[in-house]
Amino acid sequence: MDFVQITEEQRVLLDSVDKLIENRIKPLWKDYNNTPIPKSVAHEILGELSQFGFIGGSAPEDVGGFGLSQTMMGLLYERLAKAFPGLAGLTFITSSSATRIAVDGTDAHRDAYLEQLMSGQMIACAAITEPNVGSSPANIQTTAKRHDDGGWIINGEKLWISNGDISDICTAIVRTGEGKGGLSRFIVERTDGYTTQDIPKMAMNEWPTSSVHFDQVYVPAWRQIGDEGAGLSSTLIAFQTARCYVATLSLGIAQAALECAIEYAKEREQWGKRIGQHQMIQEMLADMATMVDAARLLTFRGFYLVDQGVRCDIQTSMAKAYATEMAVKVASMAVQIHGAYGISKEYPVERYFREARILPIPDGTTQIQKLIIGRGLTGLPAF
Amino acid sequence: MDFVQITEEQRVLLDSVDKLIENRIKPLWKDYNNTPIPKSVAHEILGELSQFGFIGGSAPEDVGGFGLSQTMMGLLYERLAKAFPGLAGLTFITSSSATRIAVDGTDAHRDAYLEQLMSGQMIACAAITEPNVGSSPANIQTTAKRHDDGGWIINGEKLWISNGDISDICTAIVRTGEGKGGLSRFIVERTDGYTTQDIPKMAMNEWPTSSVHFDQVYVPAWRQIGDEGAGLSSTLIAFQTARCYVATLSLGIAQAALECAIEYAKEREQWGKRIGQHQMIQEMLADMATMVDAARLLTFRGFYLVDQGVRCDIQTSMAKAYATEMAVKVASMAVQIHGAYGISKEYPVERYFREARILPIPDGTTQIQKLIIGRGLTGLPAF
Amino acid sequence: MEFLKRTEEELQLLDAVDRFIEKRIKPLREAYNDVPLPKPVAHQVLAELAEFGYIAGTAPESVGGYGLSNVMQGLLTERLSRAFPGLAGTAFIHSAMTNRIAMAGSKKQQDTYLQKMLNAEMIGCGAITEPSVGSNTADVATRATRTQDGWSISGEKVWISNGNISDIASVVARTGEGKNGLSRFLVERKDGYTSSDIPKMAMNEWSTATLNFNAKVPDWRQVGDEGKGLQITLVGFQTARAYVAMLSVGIAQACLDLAIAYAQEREQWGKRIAQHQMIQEMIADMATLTDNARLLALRGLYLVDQGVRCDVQTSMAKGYATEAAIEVASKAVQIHGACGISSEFPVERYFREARILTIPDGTTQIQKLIIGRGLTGLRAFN
Amino acid sequence: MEFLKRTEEELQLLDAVDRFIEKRIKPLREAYNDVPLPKPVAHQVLAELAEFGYIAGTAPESVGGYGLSNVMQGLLTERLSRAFPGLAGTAFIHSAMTNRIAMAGSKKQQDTYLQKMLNAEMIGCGAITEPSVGSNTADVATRATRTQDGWSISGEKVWISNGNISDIASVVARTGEGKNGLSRFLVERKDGYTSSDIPKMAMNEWSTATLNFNAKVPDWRQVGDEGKGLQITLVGFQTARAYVAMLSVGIAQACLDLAIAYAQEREQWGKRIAQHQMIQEMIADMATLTDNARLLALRGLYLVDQGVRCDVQTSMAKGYATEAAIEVASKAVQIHGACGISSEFPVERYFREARILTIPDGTTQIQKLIIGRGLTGLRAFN
Repeated sequence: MDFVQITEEQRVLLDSVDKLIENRIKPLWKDYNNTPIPKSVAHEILGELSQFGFIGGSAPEDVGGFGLSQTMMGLLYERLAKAFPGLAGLTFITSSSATRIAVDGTDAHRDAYLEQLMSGQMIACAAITEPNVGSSPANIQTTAKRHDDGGWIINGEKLWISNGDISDICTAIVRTGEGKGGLSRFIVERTDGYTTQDIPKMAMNEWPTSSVHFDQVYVPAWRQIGDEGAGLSSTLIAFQTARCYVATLSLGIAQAALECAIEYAKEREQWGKRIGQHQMIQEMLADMATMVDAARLLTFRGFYLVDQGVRCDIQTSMAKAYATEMAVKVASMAVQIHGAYGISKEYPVERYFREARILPIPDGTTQIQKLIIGRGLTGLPAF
Repeated sequence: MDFVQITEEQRVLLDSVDKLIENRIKPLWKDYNNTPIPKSVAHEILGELSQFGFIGGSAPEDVGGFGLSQTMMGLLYERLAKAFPGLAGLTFITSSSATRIAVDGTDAHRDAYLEQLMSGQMIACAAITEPNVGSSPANIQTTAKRHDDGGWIINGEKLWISNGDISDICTAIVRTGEGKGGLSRFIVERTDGYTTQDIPKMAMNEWPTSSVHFDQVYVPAWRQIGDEGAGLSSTLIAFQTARCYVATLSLGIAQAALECAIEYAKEREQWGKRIGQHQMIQEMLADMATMVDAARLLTFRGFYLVDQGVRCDIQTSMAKAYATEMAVKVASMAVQIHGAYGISKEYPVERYFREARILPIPDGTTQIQKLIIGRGLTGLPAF
Repeated sequence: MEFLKRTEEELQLLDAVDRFIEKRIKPLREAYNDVPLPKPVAHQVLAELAEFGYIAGTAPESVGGYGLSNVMQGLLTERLSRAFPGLAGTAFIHSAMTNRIAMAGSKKQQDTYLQKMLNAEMIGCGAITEPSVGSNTADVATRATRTQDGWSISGEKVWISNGNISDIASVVARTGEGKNGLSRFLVERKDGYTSSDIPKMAMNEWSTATLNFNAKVPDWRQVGDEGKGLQITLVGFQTARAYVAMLSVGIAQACLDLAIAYAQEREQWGKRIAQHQMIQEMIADMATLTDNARLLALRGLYLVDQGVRCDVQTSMAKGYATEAAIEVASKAVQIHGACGISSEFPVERYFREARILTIPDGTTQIQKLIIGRGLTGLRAFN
Repeated sequence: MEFLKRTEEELQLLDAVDRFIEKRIKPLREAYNDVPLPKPVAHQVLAELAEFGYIAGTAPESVGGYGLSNVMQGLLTERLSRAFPGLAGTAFIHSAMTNRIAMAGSKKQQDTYLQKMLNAEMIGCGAITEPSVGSNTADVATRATRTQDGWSISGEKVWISNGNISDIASVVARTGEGKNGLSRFLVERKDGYTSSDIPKMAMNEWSTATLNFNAKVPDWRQVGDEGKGLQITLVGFQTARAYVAMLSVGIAQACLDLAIAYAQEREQWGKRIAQHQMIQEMIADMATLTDNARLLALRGLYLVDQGVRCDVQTSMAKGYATEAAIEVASKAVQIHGACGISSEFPVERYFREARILTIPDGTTQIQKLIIGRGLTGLRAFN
């Protein structure tokens, strides 16, 4: 990222991260190939990552964070995603829950969860989507009803919840009243009794996507985050940041695929010369590299604007839509450059291709992002 | 450009430029619609632009420049290109000649030409391409032969020379010896006897593209720039910067087309609502805006790297290839959003579309840029 | 392909057309470069084209036609468009009008106009679109009001192809409320309409005009039943889309031919540029786009010939072929390098011409909504 | 379209096939999800498919075939691929081998193998590609050396479709130097070859294997003349490309059908998602891509039926259709949202399957170079 200025201190941190990734993360990427990471392994590796700021690193130092900028977090995550995208996703979801609790939570919340989350001892998930809700959280049907003792009883089902099956705690948006303003947010512990089930998918099964079931789950009153009815609004703010992180996952995948393709093009021979000397191969590499860089610049502009505290839903939607679609194209071209090896399990590019295809879907599909951008540009909604 | 930090002083300069453009340049854009700007008008307007740094602004202050960064120059040119792309091109060619003379020239060259160029009194062109040369300057056939008095006699034809027909001086690359190292550069004045002819083109005829003829043209010895045989190498360095400027022209066009499309989408009604409320229109606007921003980020990264003095042929080729192709797509979508009005002469978008289509050709076609990127990535040439 | 197998007679016609285009049309192409075709020239050349079937080719022989299939007519259109797209457009519109009178006109209408249109003594246009209507014909505001002995028609029509050289217009006007309140009338210029050309990016040879109606016409000029004006139009749209697709195929094929010839000649880095992989890739993509477009368009025309409903298929043809032609023409410009943007070479003109055709007869976006509605049974507009 | 007009008999066959696929193939599709089809199952189902013409459909009735046109065979292939692409691939390869013996085999070869292949007692594969060869068949290194009573064949072949379930392989091996030093042999597994499957991203039901030859075969197993091994192959390539295109058409059509059904059912923001313009746009684009691919593939097969050279046209079909299927499948995933990437819905599997097919039988890039060479007469490779 030629365009982002970093300090000497940041450089030292990034160098240490590079070492961790080389020695620790890359072997894991091979070990857990499209199979769920066991919970014990996940706890351990999150514990190691947390020391470098991967979890809640952007939270203020007084609550145990590192006070890192989102830009710096982006640089960390791009590295992790390049080596192991599914793990980067798993970590990011935990990190964003930690950040939410640090920023929006009460002292009691922070005391109870923050240290455990930021040290990797607890894994978090955020439960918003429901079977018939899609991108329209206002239609949420999971309910929390007041118990006599002031606590709440939660009933309902959440779907497509990242980290669900491996989670220890879950921040859930549930209905406590009517309409858009009737949504509240609660911290629910696994021991409270929510159950989860993994949904197998085309790729990145290392990173569980799950259904989460609440069947008469009791949570005490102190676990509510923010005011009753404020569930949705505080979540919408986090969307901007989340889009940049998903874009970063795509960036990592695309960069890894590009590097594989360059290596392969330099080695493989065809018609008496290395295939990198064929114009059509160079054209593909040039297109790939240009798209990767364009996506990187859009993504880090997004982080930069988040750091500035300005509203940037247009810019972060651009980053998410462009980067996730870009990675599908780049990974597909990497497969193509590898020829038959590209579709074999022997080389990593087929895995990158499947992983890349996941990301234009979550956190708002490409189509939703475009409608957000379009609304921002015209001032008119088309949905 | 959210990502570029500018100083208060720079902000003041940009604001004054905005006023000049509004009052002075926009009317000109209407007056000279695909017809050559008369030489007298060009001199006058270049004189005005020069006061804001548009000509040789990046040259050091001790030779009359403003010491502006290329990034700052890029911000200036993006504004000019958005209002009048052909004029931006005409100005840029003069500016880059002035910069070359300031940087590579002798004191005699600077004394003779710099003030006149930087005040708009002289218009320059740079003559490299020849009928059978294309992107391969090593094949240049125009010759300079030593005259008895130590001067040179130039013979030959140059083709596709920007500014040629309106130029007062011409820096020409000509052959003084064999092979790649046998090329030298001379400053030739119009009064020395070179002749020019405009080549009509699809758009941007305001900005002449010409053939330049040297028929026994005598130039004195002091007009040589750099050492004999150093013609090509000093030119190649300038290519990096030039690519960013061409990208900036495309950016300006695309941004203008995007703004027209947004305005139109907000006003025009169809099926009982404004067309901006139709999803397919919003999708086009979102794609356009994303591509414009990606191109802007790639372009300004290029300027930034040029400012850092590092080699950046990969990055500037990315900027040139992506931005120029982007502008064709964006302008075409702007036409499409305008429907029948889009192809009519009544709205400006058909003009933007034709102008945009010019720019993937000069200063190295998109294909050449891709081969430069591919060579940089693989270390292997495919041409 | 079977539908490309031509009878001996058809092959002879195509050969004759090729010769005619070479001798007569190509010089015209040079003579009228993006300037309106003068009306006398238009009358003359349309009359000559009529002899090859361009005007009433598909009409039955009983009314002066040639009984050609629409597939065959499409092949004729492609050939003419390759050489001179704007003229092919002019002929197509005049032909569509002529055919409509031949098919839907009353005896009196046929007796009065058919011969004059067949020999291009009169040039026709179809006047539907209005300033605030776009592709939504139901919103037509031009009114036809009953007079003692006929109708008084007033209103403004825009973007009317052939408008400025037309002698007669087939006008959709409002005679009642709503969708079923539209009727169609034949209005002669001397009945009271005026026209003015709208300058455009390219194809100014082919008039696109604003028409102002302040006309009185006798009763017998109404075409079809009152209130059925729109119905006739919708059927015509299907066919028109396939022909516009063929105009684009002609442009694409011309660009492909030019690009191949240039790539075979031009040298760079010591070899012909056609020997560079990226050039061959562009040529291969161009050829595939062009063949796709032609196959879709011919399938559409074939289905029209079969008399079956084919709005999905003809919308595919129109949407795809017009976009493909832009892509093909743009690649042709690119292969030509600097020569590609020069007005001294033909490709920049084809490129601008190609850009026009994604707009008329329903934009690409409209075609997609028609296809989507056909496939899902659900509307995403209105 | 005329070439889609089927005889009554053909229509009956297609109907029967549809019923068979519904009952027999769809359950198989579910049972073998990205795991190799066990050899006994393959023998059984290929024998059943043979009765519908899938194996020797285009062979003359005299040698046990059905005398179907390649166009008709292509339609059969599309139907099977829609339901189960990997099985359609398996059948296609076995069929190609069977046809080759039927067309180019000696009397003795036909007598020995044809019946066993027609009833799928033996499964065939074609062994051409080698590790460092790619699509450049002239570099084959597998050697066939003369022995007293025949040939000794040794070498490695890679990416051999059907390899791991094959009983017999048609092997291209070197018997001399250069391009004309290649010959073709029928080698049975028991003559001495072993195989191992190469796991891949999708379609593991359809074996792709490495074959190691250390085999002795008698003289009569040579197919065609010595030194003509490549020539037979190049002719086969042309046809194979059109069939691979049809495999992709099947995948694309399946995805289109699934996407339409989903879009008609699923609701968002109070309406069916098919009522959103961006969804309709995707569906319209998918349908157009699919129809283009089918038209190009059928034209290719039609030209094969005519016996004319059609490498440009079949390369267009293969290059376009395989890329189009990826695009169509990716849009189907997108329309399904989160369900699209879930293994519980069928589209993610089709998407991975589609991604395979731009590689075998010449990558998209190779197809473009073939098209470019055909159009310009100049080579941009070698």
